[in-house]
Amino acid sequence: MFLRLWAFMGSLSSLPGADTCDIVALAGVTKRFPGIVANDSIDLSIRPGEVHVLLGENGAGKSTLIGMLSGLLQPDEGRILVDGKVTQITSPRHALALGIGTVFQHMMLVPALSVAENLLLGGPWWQRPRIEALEARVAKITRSLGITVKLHARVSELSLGEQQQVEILRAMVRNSRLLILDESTSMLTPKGIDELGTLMRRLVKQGLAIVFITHKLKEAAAFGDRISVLKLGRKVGEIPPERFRALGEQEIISQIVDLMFGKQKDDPEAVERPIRKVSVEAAPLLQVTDLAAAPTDNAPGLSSISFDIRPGEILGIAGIDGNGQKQLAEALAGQRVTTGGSVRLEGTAIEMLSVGERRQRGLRYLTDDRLGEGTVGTFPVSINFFLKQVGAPPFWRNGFEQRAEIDKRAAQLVREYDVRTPSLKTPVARLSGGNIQKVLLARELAEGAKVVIFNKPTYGLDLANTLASRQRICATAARGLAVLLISTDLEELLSMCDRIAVIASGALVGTVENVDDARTRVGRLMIGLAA
Amino acid sequence: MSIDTPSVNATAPDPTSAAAARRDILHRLLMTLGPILAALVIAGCILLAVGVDPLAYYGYVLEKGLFSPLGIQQTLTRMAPLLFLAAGLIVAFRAGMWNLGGDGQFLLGAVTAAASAPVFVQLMPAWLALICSFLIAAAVAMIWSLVPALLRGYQGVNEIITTLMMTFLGTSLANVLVKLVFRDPGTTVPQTRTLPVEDRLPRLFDTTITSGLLLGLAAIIIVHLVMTRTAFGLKLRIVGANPRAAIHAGLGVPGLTVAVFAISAGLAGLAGAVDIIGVQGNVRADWNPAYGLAVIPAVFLARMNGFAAIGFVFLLSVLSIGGESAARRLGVPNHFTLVLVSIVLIVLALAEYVDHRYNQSRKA
Amino acid sequence: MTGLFSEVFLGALMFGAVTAAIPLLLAGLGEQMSEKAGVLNIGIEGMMLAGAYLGFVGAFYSGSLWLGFLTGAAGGVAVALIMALLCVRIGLNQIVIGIALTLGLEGLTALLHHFQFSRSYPRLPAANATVIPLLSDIPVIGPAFFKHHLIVYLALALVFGMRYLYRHTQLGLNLQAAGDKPAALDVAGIDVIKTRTIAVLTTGALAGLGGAYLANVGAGLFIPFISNGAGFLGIVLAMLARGRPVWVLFGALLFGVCLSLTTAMQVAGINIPTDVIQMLPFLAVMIMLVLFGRRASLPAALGIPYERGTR
Amino acid sequence: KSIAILTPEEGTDYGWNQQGIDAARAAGKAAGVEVVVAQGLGYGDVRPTLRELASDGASLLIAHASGYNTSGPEIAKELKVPVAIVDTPSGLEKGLVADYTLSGHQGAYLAGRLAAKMSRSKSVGIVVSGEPPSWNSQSAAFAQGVKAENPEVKITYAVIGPAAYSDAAGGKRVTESVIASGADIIFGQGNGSSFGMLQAVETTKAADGGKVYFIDVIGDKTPIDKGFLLSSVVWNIEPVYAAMINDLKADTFGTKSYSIGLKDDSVKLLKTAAIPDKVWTEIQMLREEVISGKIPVEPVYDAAAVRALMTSVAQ
Ligand SMILES: Nc1ncnc2c1ncn2[C@@H]1O[C@H](COP(=O)(O)OP(=O)(O)OP(=O)(O)O)[C@@H](O)[C@H]1O
Ligand SMILES: Nc1ncnc2c1ncn2[C@@H]1O[C@H](COP(=O)(O)OP(=O)(O)OP(=O)(O)O)[C@@H](O)[C@H]1O
Ligand SMILES: [Mg+2]
Ligand SMILES: [Mg+2]
Repeated sequence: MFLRLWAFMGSLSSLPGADTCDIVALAGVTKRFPGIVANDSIDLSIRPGEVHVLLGENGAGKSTLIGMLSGLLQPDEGRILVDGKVTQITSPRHALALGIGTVFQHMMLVPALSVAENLLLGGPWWQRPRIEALEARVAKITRSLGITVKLHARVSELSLGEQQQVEILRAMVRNSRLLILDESTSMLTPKGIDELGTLMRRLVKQGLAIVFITHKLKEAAAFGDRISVLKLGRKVGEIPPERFRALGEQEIISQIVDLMFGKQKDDPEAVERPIRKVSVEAAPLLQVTDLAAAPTDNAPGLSSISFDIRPGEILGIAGIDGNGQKQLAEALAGQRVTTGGSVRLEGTAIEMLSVGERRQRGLRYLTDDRLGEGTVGTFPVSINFFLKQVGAPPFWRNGFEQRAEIDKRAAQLVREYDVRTPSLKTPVARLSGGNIQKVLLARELAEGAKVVIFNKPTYGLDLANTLASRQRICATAARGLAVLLISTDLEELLSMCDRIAVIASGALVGTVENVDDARTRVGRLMIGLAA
Repeated sequence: MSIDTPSVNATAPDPTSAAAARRDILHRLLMTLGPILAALVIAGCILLAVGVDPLAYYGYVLEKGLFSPLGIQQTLTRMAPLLFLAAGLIVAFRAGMWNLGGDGQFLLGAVTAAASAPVFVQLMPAWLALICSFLIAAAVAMIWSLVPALLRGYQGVNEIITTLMMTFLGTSLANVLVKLVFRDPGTTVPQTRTLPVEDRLPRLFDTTITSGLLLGLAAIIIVHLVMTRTAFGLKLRIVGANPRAAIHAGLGVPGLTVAVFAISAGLAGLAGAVDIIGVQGNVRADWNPAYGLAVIPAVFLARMNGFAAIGFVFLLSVLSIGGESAARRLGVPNHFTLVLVSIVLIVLALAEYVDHRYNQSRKA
Repeated sequence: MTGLFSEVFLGALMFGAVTAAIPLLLAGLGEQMSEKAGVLNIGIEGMMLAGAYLGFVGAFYSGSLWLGFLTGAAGGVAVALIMALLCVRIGLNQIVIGIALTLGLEGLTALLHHFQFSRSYPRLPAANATVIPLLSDIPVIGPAFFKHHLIVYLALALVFGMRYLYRHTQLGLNLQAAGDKPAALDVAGIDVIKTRTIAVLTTGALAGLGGAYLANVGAGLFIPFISNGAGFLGIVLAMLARGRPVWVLFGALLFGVCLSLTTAMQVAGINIPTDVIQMLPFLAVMIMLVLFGRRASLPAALGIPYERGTR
Repeated sequence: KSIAILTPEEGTDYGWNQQGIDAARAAGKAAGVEVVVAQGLGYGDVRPTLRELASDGASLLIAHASGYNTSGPEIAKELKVPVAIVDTPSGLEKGLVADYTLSGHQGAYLAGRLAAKMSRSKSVGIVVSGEPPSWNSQSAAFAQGVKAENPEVKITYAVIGPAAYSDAAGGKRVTESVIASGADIIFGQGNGSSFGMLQAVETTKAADGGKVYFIDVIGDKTPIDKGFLLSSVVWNIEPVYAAMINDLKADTFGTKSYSIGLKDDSVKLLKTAAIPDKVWTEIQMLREEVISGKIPVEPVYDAAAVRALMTSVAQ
């Protein structure tokens, strides 16, 4: 309580430029990893009453910076000041004690425990978990936030979006005075993002300091007070609050783009949808009829899913996360057992075929779970390009690995897809999210593709990579392939798809041609109204 | 042990890379010999405590395990079954399957070989008979591994439990087979018929080294190459490193699981067969050398690399042959060898860690 | 044959089953704790041997069984300390160290026994039983379950203590998190290394106690290799029980009863080769695995050392 | 010059290994030759040790375990060194391989008579840790002795487990069960586990509240007895080894099998204070009858046959 009050007073007296009121300040902080300087003498000040937005490409070093603030990593050089005093944040426990609460980019919940138990984690070990006290606190916080959480549900039963809410809630329950959100909007619906934004504004008014990491410039402009931009581990620019307030959204965005990419693009997110001609007469490449799958512990089932995709067409699947998108993708790819319906590729039924056989016939699936199933993290980048082709010529001949062949092609793909990696031998898990995604793109779009399923292809990617990925997807369709694009980002779907279907509770509730009023019609479908 | 520098340089086309390679080899040697030396010092303290001169002890270990013609022959002979076991473990561990049932598979392979070989040699040429015995020993061990394999592949039952249980069961079953089914009626001792010495695997040249050693070396090298150079090996490694990625990549994981168990158990069965057909000649009831337990850490320390595993198996053999002799000469109970092996394993593991740390800090 | 199976005999058989089950129970409960926290403790056989040896030494020289249990548990903890240091703190491979420790303690205890006891083979007097009034008068069940040394009742109480610990305490949550997602525990402000160390040391104490019971009560003496694979059975039990202490108890009793059954069948004069009979307990477990094996839910981070900030 | 003896376990077990080693030492001393002892070798492959002992100059290798009877003759032929093995009367080879098949069945028969005489409850137990031939023959002879003395006496037979040689806890547990089934005399055979049997006997009361007695085999556990040792079928192997050394000198090694028996006291029943003099005198008379052949005692080596015998006597 006292801390909060103090912070609140601090924010009142905070005058621009007065360093004394930083909650946390970084001075010349450097962090190295084998083969890479992830943070290069970074200066940063974080103040109460401000949302400090951190921007930067994939691999720019944002999460690394957060790691040092939350006690996970120790800086190699430089100092961290907390309340003006040089402080070594030795452990996450220490960070929590200092009032630094973090929502990490990767889920930090224990799947086997309930939400309540996760929130209670960290109490004195000899105690009984105080569920009642927690319930009261959570009720108070959620009421003011306008969200609901199922305290007694197991975390493994929640959707990713719900899990993210739990993590935010956890940081709140802890009475943090500095709240760090690392890409916390990536899993939220547009409505959820707005709510989170409102919440952030309310919290900073109460005197909290917030560090907010995002790849979406509009969010940065809408919710931020101060923006710092990282590039290749270095801080390349900062927009302080007074400038921030003086500028309009468009100007801010163009300033940021300046900082991040140099002067190139105007409004990067408003990509004009290239007009493709999809011939209506052409036979559908992919025909799905009445596809059904059984529900499992933590996923809804699928019921009577039907759609067609013609060559050159992009069909979007919109919907709130956790409504069966992943199950649909897996059922199509052959990774999930179906209980009925048919899937036809170029007219031949493939629902009985295995994953590998479907791939051979040209069905490709780009998963959203890059590290979990998309790659083998400890294997070199080069091998990961060919995970789905093991044994195929020319990379293997008579079952024997042709290392030269593999390395040659891998080097080519690295260049073509602009994968930033220290070397071909680097374990792929060491790459940042965006670069792993490029590896997957390169793999799935390789020769022989006819139908490609993209599941959240730009999730967690920075702007440049997002644009590049979208361009690839469009180019894929332009080559005459059929594309199924699953995304929770409505803008993305609207900017790329020919038609958009909406999925809810494992069923398609409607399909909309992407013309004029598509936005409102899809929106209506998503919130459960007729289109 | 010294390296002849000039001659190495003379043959090397590129002096700088040759120098680097030499430094690398030297480094590896240091990283292996250093810890062993440290382990010997620690174990030496225990010897001192019980009143035995450690230098004399180690002198005997080296002399009787390594440097005497007799000792080295025994050591190399001892390696044959261990190499097969190590090969089997490499396959399983690289594929992420904890096959801890090696002893049961080994014994069943041994019993099968012991039961079949003496019969076969009467029916067909010796070389063919031995091949047949090897094959059915491998087959029986494979079949024995089917239960854990199927349970793991299709039911997801953890294989540590099942293989441990199957090894308890397999040991008993091997006994039952020896006592009740394949028992040699010609003796009161419960054991199988004995394969005559002249029908066993030939010895190498004029020594007592069994040619099983060559088979074992071949097995482990082939396994190493398959695991690192072929598509099949890569598939297994994918299953081992990330089973979900394997499913995503369209690999038939259950099938591969069964294959891994079959190969791993088959090699363990061959280990049993090579010990019987190469050296022992028969299986006695209650015989269980429990080789598996010591080979498992050796394979890990070798990071599942076949060549490194050969080195560690060699080390184990030297210690066990030399240790036995030294213990007898100095009046230490033979159990001391176990202590020595244990200390060597722990210190090697520690040294590897220190080395790894050092490398990392140098790179950063 | 009916005469053979007198009440006294059946009582003694069941008593033997319980006595045989207690070391397995303690080992299983201990292993379960490690596994919950994400450490696969293959060295438990070594910890049992250390406990058996030191437990016997303590009881023999002090003349007090309780002191023996104490020294036995301490012996287990000493070995666990090495394991915790090497596997938890600096993250060495748990299987390598576990097996090395087992081999080492097999050798070391045999060595010490050789120099100390191999001429005299000292044996302890019978453990005095705490007879539970009334309950112990029930035929068969009474003498089987209610005439044991106090430590047996404590071991049984421990099962429910563990259950409470796992379900209703913060430490239980911490252990579970350490095994399932250590990074989440770490960022919640709990030291993963410390949590796992506590778990491993507890395992050592329980395994050591189990070994001490085996030597002091089960056998009344120490001889080399006395644990005879009990530690490995403990691992199997812990994995079968999937985190539930009561299941460990059932599993341990099942083994004990099967062992007694083999004796019963022999005493009844049923002419089956003993080797076949003796496969019984293992067969029972295998059949259970085949029938109910489904997906065993082991902790996600089992066997993986935790290091902060790596990915 | 020198003789060497190889044993699977340490020579401190008051049993098979100790008797072998002590006898070899005694025989060697008597003959003035050095004795090399290789103990605790386990039941695995002893070829390395055999070769090494031979190369160190041993002129006789005594492979003192039935597990060594395949490797022994092989090494004998390979290195032309005389080897003595056990339990293989068919394996004789002149100058190279001699056999000594030791069976205490005659002594065990007497032990059975003794047990039947002394049992208050008319119920005795046999507990073994495994079923090797030499133990089987003693178990069977013991049962025969019991039945010959008094067919009313009940016999309970129990095997602890497969390879349970070191399962002391198992030995105690099974022995306690057997005592609970009514036995007040236990005939026990088992290496490490026999100490568990002894402990059970010391700490468990018979059905009538009195002492349970233990009859041991092969060795003499008197030094560690606490007053519960009734007797033991003690083997003295020294005459065997002495004969071997003589045969070696006389160049007749490998022409005959050696054995032990009551006749020359190489098998004898241990007299303890627990045996009343009257009973002891009766036993001594029975001993004469066994020696003279008036009472025939045939060894039964096969485990299944032993069990069959037990079943028939148990009913
Ligand atoms: N534990 C680690 N070991 C080695 N390299 C690392 C480690 N953590 C991060 N890196 C490297 O440091 C660089 C910065 O990574 P970081 O995760 O901070 O990027 P980011 O800005 O958060 O990217 P993204 O937007 O993709 O999340 C990357 O090149 C990454 O590969
Ligand atoms: N860290 C790694 N994880 C997975 N696979 C790897 C890794 N490093 C290399 N590989 C792949 O493994 C195979 C060979 O690896 P490994 O290092 O065992 O071979 P190697 O060093 O050539 O062996 P050796 O020199 O002993 O013959 C190659 O396909 C290589 O691309
Ligand atoms: Mg990041
Ligand atoms: Mg990212």
